[in-house]
Amino acid sequence: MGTTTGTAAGTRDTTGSPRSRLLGVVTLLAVAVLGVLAFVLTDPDVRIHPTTGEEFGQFDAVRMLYVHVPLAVMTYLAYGICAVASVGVLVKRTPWWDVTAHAAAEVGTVFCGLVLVTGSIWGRPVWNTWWEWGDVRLMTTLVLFLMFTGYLALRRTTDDPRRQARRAAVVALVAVLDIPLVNRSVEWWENRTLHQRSTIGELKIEDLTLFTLFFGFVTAGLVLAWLLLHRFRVGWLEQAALDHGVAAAIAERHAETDDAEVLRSVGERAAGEGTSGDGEPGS
Amino acid sequence: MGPFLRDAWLVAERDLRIEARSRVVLHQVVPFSVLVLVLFGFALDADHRTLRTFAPGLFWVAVLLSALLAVQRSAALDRADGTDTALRMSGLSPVALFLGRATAVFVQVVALQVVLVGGLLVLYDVAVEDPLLLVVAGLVAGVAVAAAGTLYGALASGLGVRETLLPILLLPVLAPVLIGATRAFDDALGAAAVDGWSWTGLLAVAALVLTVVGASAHGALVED
Amino acid sequence: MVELRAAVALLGRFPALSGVDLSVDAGETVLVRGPNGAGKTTLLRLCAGLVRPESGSATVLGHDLGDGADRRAVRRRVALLGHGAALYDDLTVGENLRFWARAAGLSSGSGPDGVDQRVAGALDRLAVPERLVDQRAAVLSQGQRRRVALAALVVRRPDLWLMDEPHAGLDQAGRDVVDGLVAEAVAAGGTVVVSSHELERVAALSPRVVTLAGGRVVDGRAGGGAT
Amino acid sequence: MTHVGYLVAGWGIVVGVLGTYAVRLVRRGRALSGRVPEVHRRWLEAPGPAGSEDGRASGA
Repeated sequence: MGTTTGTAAGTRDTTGSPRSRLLGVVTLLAVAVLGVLAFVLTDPDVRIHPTTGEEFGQFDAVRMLYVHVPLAVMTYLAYGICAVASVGVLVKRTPWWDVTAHAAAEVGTVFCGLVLVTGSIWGRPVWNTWWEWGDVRLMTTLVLFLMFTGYLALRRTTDDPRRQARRAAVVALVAVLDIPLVNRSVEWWENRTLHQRSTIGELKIEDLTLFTLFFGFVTAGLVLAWLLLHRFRVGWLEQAALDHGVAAAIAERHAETDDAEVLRSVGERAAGEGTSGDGEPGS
Repeated sequence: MGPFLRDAWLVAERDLRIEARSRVVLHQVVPFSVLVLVLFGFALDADHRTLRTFAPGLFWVAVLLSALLAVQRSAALDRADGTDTALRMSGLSPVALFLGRATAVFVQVVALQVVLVGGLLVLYDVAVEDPLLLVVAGLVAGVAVAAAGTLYGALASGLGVRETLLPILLLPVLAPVLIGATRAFDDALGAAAVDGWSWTGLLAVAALVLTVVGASAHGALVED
Repeated sequence: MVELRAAVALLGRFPALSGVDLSVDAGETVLVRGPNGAGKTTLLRLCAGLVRPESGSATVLGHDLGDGADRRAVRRRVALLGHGAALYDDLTVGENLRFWARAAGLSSGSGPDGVDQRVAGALDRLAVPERLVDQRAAVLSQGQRRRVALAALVVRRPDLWLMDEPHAGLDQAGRDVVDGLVAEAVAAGGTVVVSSHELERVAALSPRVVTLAGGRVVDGRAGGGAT
Repeated sequence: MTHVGYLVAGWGIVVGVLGTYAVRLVRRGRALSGRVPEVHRRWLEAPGPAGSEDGRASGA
């Protein structure tokens, strides 16, 4: 993120704009403040058992949640944007929606991968396992991640751009509609295991803890916004570069065919053979 | 609605007739599914008790893997010799086309299940405790698999890498179907004490959602 | 019937048609020729409503091809003989033809306009031997497939015929049948656009030749003073 | 502080991955910008001709 802030308006070959640079600076500041809040100002989660007097809780592992939970929420937001944009692709059929959907899916998948990794790292000390099969959110997020891995794989295939846009939109919509089913099925499934575990709700909530979590949401939101904006612009440029390529290819095709030569090679018939004026080639 | 169902049946009849003649699913996919059951047996190196416990899950994994092949076969029918172009030129509604293809895939998936249940009875020594639940859950899950499979088969067709892309697209979507159908079979085969009928309800919702989405999205895929 | 103005069509990102102007009237036969890769096939697919015009305007049978619903309407009224025969190998010739006839919305009744009558008539018209009707399409020769493919299109009684290399793979008798078919369609007020390399043959039945190269029409410039 | 290793790993991966991804986006954008005429980069002028600059960032 830092790279944009350093770029002055001198070069215009960039996806940055004055406003996006401001956003970048604010985002970096927010990340720094979040770091201070999460590691310096907040206390570890230590609770005293009412009867035995034993210390328990998540201790310092709770600090992982200040990044994990906001990322998870923003993952769902990004995929939500992707779903809305996918509807736009199918209804409006314009590149704008397609580029937006692709950007949201890619950024969302980066976030989703981080959510899974941070969740796993947090789960190891707290749940005493890297992976908890019975957890609804964990499993749902994993399936979502796998679905959008497929989505991005589809995006990487060479295909007619318009067809690819629609195929990808269908995949995104099916994924999003399937998610409630995944969620519900894992939830029922989990009831079978009745796994005892810590959740956010059981945290010793202090004002500062809550504020830090809230600030985490803001920060993750800013990061998401910055990444989406720039990913969109990259996609937009890719689209423009390809369109530009098409225009160039048309010109090239016109230049490379010597009409007289072609007519000679195909035979003498044809020229002036009653195309009744409608056959006039365009400029 | 009349001509519409007629068109869907026209396509389903075509696909089933082709399968009846070519027997690709019967001669290649069905043996593959039984092979999967056998391989699970080898891999688990298990006695009947273990196999009975895991039978429902292994059954549905075998169904999904075999269904992938059946779906690929179904999608391949309309790629050869310009048939895809001819279908677009025919004016056949994409919804009817989807329902027809899905019906044919459904029949094949159910046939697979029948063979695989036989495999469970013989190879894994399971006992059917609730035949009605087994049949209903199998049929409902079959609808979900056929609907999602047909949609993604059409989606992945025409891509250079379709064979490798289909599983990664299709299998995550079928995750809830796998979970639900396995739980329902747990109950039906007495492998675990769960309420198979409520799981079948979940399967029904999945089947409905996937069929409706598949039918309405199919047009966006086959149109240019 | 067909009215293209600076029509551009893309295959992926490649401008297979780079600005085609072409006008074909009802009852006219047009031969499209040109070197390989000139865009002949894409031109026919554009006219068939299979490919969306990227820019320029394209009207076929009064429908604007820029519009999705119009393209669908065009497809139902046009017969496109492509490179493939569109036959399912495991169905018989009769089953294939009946499938395509019913897919085109023809009623399965046995009256004079029913599928069976029309199929029989089409097979007769293309001189497909009776004994082949109950054979699987897989056993047909290349030329026989071509004839059956044409029969499937005859069944639909299209307003516009688009034939991509219709003579390819056919014997002399088959070529005569195709020529007869074209003449018949034109006589009935239909329009035929044929892409072919075989100039001598088509020249006999086509009063008009259009040359395509580099994705556009390169002849017909007599009035433009290019030559 | 407990669980230092876990925390360093978790936060490190998040910052590292997001930072790398952001840098790659910027680099890709710069490489592409050179190949595309400026008219396509409407974000260079504050008020875009279609006023879609803000809408384009709708994800934000």
